[in-house]
Amino acid sequence: MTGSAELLPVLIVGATLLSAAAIFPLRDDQVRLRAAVCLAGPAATLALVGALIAGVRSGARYEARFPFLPGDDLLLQADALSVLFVALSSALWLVTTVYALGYMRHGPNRSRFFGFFALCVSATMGVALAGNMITFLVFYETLTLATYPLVVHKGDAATLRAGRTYLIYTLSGGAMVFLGTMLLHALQGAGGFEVGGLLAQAETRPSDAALRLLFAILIAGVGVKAALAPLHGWLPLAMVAPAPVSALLHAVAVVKAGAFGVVRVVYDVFGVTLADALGVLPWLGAAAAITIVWGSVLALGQDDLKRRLAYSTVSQVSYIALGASLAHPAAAVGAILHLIHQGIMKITLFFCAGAFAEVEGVKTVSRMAGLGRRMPWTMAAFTVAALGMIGVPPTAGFVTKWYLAIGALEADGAWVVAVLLISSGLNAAYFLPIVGAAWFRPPPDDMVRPEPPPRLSVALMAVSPVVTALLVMAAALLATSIFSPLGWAQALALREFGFER
Amino acid sequence: MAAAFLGGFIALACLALFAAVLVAPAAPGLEAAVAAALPETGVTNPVTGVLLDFRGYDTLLEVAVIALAVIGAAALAPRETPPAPLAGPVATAAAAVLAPAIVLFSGYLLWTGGARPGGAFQAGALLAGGLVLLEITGSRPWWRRGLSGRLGAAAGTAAFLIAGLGVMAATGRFLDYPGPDWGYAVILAIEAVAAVSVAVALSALFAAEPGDGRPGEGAP
Amino acid sequence: MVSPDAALAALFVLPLTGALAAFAAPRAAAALAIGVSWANAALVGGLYGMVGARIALGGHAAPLGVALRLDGLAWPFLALAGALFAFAASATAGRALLAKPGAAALWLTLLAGLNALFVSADAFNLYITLEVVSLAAVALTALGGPAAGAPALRYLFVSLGGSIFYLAGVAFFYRATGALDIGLIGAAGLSGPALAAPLALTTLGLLLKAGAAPFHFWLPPAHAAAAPAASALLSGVVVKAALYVLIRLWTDAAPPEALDAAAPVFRVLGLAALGVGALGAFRATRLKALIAFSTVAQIGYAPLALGFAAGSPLAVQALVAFMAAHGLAKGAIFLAADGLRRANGHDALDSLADPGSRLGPTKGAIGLGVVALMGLPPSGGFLAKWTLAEAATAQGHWWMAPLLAGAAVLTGVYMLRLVSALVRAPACADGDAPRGWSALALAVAAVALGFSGPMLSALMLAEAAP
Amino acid sequence: MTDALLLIAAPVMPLLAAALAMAAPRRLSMLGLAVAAAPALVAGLTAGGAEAELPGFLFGAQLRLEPDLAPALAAIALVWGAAALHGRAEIADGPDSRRYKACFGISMAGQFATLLARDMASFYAGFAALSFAAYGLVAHKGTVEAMRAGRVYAVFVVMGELALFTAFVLIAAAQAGLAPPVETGVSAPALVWWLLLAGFGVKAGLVPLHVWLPLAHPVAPVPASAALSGATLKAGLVGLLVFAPPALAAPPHYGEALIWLGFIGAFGAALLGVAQRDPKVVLAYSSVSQMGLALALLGAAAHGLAEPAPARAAVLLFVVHHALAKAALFLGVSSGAPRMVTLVGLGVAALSLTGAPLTLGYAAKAAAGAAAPVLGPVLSVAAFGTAALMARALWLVVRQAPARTSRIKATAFGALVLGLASAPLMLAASVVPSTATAAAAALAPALAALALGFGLSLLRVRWPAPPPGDLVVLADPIGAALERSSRFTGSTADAPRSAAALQDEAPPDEGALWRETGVAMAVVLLAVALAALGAATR
Repeated sequence: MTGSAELLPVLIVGATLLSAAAIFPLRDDQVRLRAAVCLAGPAATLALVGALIAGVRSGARYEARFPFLPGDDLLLQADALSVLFVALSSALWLVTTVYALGYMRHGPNRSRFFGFFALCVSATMGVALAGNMITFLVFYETLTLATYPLVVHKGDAATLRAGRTYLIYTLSGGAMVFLGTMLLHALQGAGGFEVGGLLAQAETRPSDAALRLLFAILIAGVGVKAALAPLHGWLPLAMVAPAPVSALLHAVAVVKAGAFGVVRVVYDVFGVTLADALGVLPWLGAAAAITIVWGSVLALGQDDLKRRLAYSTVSQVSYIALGASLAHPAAAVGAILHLIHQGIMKITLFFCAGAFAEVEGVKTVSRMAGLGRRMPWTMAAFTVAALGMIGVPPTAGFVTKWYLAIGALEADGAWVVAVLLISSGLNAAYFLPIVGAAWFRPPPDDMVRPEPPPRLSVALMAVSPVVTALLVMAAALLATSIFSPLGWAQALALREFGFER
Repeated sequence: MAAAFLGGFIALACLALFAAVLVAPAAPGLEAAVAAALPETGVTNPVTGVLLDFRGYDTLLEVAVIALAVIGAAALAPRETPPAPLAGPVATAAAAVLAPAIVLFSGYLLWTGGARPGGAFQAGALLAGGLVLLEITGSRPWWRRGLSGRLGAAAGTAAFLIAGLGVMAATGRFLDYPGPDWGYAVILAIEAVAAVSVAVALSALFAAEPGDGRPGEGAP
Repeated sequence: MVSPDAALAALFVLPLTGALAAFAAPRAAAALAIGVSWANAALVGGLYGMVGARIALGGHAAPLGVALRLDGLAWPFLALAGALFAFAASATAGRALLAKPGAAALWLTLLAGLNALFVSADAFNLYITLEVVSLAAVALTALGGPAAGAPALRYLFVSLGGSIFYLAGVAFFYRATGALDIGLIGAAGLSGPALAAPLALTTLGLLLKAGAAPFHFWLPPAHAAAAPAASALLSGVVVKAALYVLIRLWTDAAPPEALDAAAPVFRVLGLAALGVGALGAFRATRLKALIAFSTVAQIGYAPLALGFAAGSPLAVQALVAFMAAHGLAKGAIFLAADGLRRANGHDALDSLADPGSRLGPTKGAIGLGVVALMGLPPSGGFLAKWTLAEAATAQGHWWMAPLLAGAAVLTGVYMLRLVSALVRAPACADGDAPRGWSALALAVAAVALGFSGPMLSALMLAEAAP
Repeated sequence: MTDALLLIAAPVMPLLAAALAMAAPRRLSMLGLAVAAAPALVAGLTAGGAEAELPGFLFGAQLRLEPDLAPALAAIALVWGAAALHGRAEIADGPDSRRYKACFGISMAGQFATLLARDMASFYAGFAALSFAAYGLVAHKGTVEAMRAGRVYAVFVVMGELALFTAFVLIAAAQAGLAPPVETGVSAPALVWWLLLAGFGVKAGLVPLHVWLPLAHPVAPVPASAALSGATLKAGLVGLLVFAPPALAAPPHYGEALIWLGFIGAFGAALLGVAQRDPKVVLAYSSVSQMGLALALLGAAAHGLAEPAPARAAVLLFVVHHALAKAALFLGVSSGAPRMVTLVGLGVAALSLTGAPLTLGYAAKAAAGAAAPVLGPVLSVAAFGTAALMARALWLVVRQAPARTSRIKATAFGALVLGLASAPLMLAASVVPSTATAAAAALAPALAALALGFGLSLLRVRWPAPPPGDLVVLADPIGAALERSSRFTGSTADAPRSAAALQDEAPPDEGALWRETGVAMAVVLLAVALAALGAATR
């Protein structure tokens, strides 16, 4: 142990674990104490992440290694990519906690809920900080397990069915990652994620067939969480979870871990050059493109708001895979950016959906008319995020799509632009009518409003989406400033991935 | 049904194996080695030497198995019910005559075990026969009654353990008897206690009954 | 510094003395059993530093006397038994069992037998320890209540039958080599029928005693009927005793070529167990039956791993990890299942509740236990699967990797019924239930075992060294 | 320095005013929106050639007010300001007014940004803000018609945005930078031109992308219509000028297509417009017609029939003229001034649109004719159409019940009319016809239209209107099917009140005959034919 260089990644994962451990034993009626503990965790984590960012920016290298399996270590390290994801997770964790404190104001098992919530973030942090495939696998599976109790939190029959589907999908995905990790281990021995690709640095290159198989297995494994069609079936079902969980699932934890995995596999396990040479990237791109369009088409027909958002996630997350498959720096910037941008946009949408359901009892698109007048702030946040999803400037979604499109054109992938256009059009088709109806139509006559929640709850549920919506705007408005993810993404594309522009 | 087929198959396979092994050459046993090491033990009967010294540990565990049987029986059949006495002059007279003889002869077996075939197990078994005889005639000796009866069943193991630990004080190793003279004395002492203990245990097992078919239900 | 002689002897002297004392003083028996169980756990912990020790009992060296040795293979099993006994004794289920007359003495005798078995280096001595273990286990099973009588009796017969086969095998070994010490038997370099016959007999007997498929018929009824704490021990460590002897014989008494030749049989046996156990678990409607069938499946990993262990310490290491992970996890789950049953008065999966919301640790124990059973990282089960997959692929058996990966999903699917029953369990207003901290501790240990890879490697190295 | 601040303040002030309006619900905040147009107006009048840079904004925003764009900015700022002022009286207080003000402010900011932005990202951001926020102006009333118009508008906006996005990305990829092509001189691929045409064409009312226009203008509140027609349409023209500039070589057939589409718009809209009976629809068609002329001029430049520089100048002059005139006309529909004052103001605006001497319109048409001589006859013919439309619109305004007087509305209307009337003073000579023939030719359409209108009114001819939105009617079944399929967005519970039922003083004449429409169309066609004959024989 040599001081903070090893300590910091461990501390970050540890802080999240510790807060989970502190929450679990609390009784359900210890509301204030739990709120304090729930907020202290993210706050402490954010501080640590801040230190990490400062360190990484100044060129420090963080690495903590523990012996784990025969011949392979558990390795936590902070490179620029992980820092990006860690920052996203910790920031959104805080916001979501605030929201969840307003949302989960009654019902049993709240300590369990918040405990697993923190555990879920721990696993995400671990996925982000994983320095090799084994470590990735460990946290990837932990994430599956930590999320399950959240998905089935309500515990009714429908929820349990959805949870079952979720588990079977994700466990199978985990099995594929296990297999891929095993195969990687057999082909390459112990080794961490490397700039330019772990496999690309092998002295003796394994056969192309083996490498292609490995790629297929690993992508299938992470593709389950990333909801790459046809492995996306669980995601729309998982929206039975409480809104904060959906928000976290779709924006940060599960889906994003999968997408992050895709990025890791393409860039740091294979390396763009090798993956390109193997000819596997077009297949990934095609899968992502199909997912993007198919998810959007399905979203069109959904009346349940959260289900519509879920299909939208299916579609949007695949932008990341699409960008990663293009083997071009600008597209890589787009992919990495979307990791962040999709997160803040989708979390806003789910926050809003939850608030609509809790405050006004509105759960379906067909009953959203007139919501703008009654919940202007929340609806404004929803509007901003929806425009972001479509890619309207000045929102985060525009920046992503811009870089993806530029990258696609420069990589001679004009068809990708077509996919982006179709997707954007469909996004508009399933978001704009909602926005229009909410702001400009009168509410339905047979509106039955539930008992209004306490004011504090309503306030907490409104503050979170507004904050994230501002982030959505800021990510674009301040795109070139030092605070924006764009700078990181560009630096990553240039430095980490070995591109020269 | 499947189990029956399986069992038949296994039996046939075993027969084949036995045949195969029995035609294979046998290695020389350990008789020579035992004979060479026997003087260290203080006994002259090689069987006793093996049982009480060379493989005394095995014997300790075997005595423990017997105690275990009693413990198990006590757990499952908390009350011992003496069988209905065989009332009658023949039985009573036979018991009166035979019991002292049995005690005497088992004492002889125990003593002679040091040099010739005999020893604690044989003596204990014989003594148990005498005890059973007494039980079925309705006279249970005091040391077969109540707690002491149970403790008696455990006494053999206890004695073995005490002896093993006792010699450890001298030699530093469990069950390592210090020299031929002491060794002989210790072995004899263990054998004596073990014989009584085995006898008590066996007779206790004879009397144990899972009375109402609800083992262990007597517990609070 | 305690001498190895004293320390190793203490492994059976301590619990045996405790057993006698418990038998003699029924009033203090339960407390005694708990105390001795913990003392034993501490003792085993202390023995870690003595791994590699070998003593000749009574000062008589191998061919003549009985040798004990504490090697890298024995210690994990000792530790497993130590942990299980200590936590199970402290758990509510354990205390309930120990309160029954005679139970404490049986408990400690079982511990003594297991400890003696794990350190024994002598084939005949192993037979005696197996007997001690079997008889104590049968008696503990029978304590489970009226319904346990028949399963216990069947268990007794199977166990005795297995012992006979084993003893016959040992006799043949002695006939062929003139030795009972396993190392000496191995050094004799047997081959042909003289090797095959005793190996086949002992293996048959041990598989019977372990309840490995296709000899598993007796196991689910016995484990389901026994008192929960007894089930925890039976499933957690008693079946492992027979498997441990199996490993011993095949790795120490038989040359690698023999294991190599028998490997396909072991693999088939292992796969059959996985399938049969999963099938039974899918059909089970009662909690304990589900868990018991999952034991049948999990035991299958032992022959499976043995099928790759020829000349591969890695596979042996995997085997050890499997046994330890399953033992801890299954112990935790059985103890937790008792908590659920006590809280609800029944253990029907579809109508469990959570009286007074006191079942948090119990649920946690089951959750973590399931994780370890499924072999998800970072649990001990994962370590085992990874190690086995690595050993198998190193030998060119690529199919093992997807198989093991798939088995995790399969386990997950049938265990999911249990987990979702827990999630669904509504909190009742009031009621009482044991807190289940012991179960949780065991489950945490099962998960933490995943980080024991380096330690296990070191132990295996110590074992490989002369 | 202050100029740079002015440039930044131009788009920022409306945004701040919008935010203020969200917070302060009173009418006062609408005044804030009017004031927020001031920096843009001042910049337009004084800061031509100024530059500003916002390095941290988007991909690094570059603002620059081209000197020749400055008058356009001033005019458009005046339009927004007047519309905001008018709205203070027109838009009732309430939660809906907040929404209106927010949309209004964002649209305004977006428009100013499109005029000032010199990098594609900022331009696109401004354009998108304008397009999407303007939905709130179109759909403000929330009636069935308004929602339908909004829906049509939104569909076109999204398609236009996608086309523009693609075009911009293609440009950026081709030249590896975000500056407009005119500054780099890099000629983009042909596809880019067509995409730009489609994207900006939506906004500029290019046939056949104009259909949203006649639907949107009548249902929007009066000041919103004024802003939409007077200002937002110009964003499309300016966009084409900046990104598909005449100075660059256009791909084959681009110029021809633009010319023909422009002509069809210029004449077709006139034909359809005169038959309408809502003055705002008539004015909307007039806008389509006028925009058609401007687009045809751009097409001529692209086709090599006009010099780039004069063409650009002419288009920009046209922008100024049409912005002021059309906004004044729209506000005149509900001017709040006394009836006679209103009529005089409307007359000035209408005359200007027909290109009567001494008006800004004359100067614009003259500049266009000078830049592209081949367009001369067309312009003359089109003037008749315009005149007919103006006559029809004025007639309809006269017939409708006078609006309640409102000093605020009157001030807004007056400001626009004054602006329109005073602008020629700055241009001095160019508004005066050089010859008597020219003067007569310029006056002829107005006189002819007056005569025609007078005649028709004497004959008491009434004609039924073809449905506003013409082509979109063809798409209605598709739209209905779509709506059925995604029925969720509608509040089926209660249908909003029909705007037609509330607005139309005269009940719709459902039993009327196409005969009358046919007469009207024949008359207009005859006038056009005569003018064309005259122009050809000259």
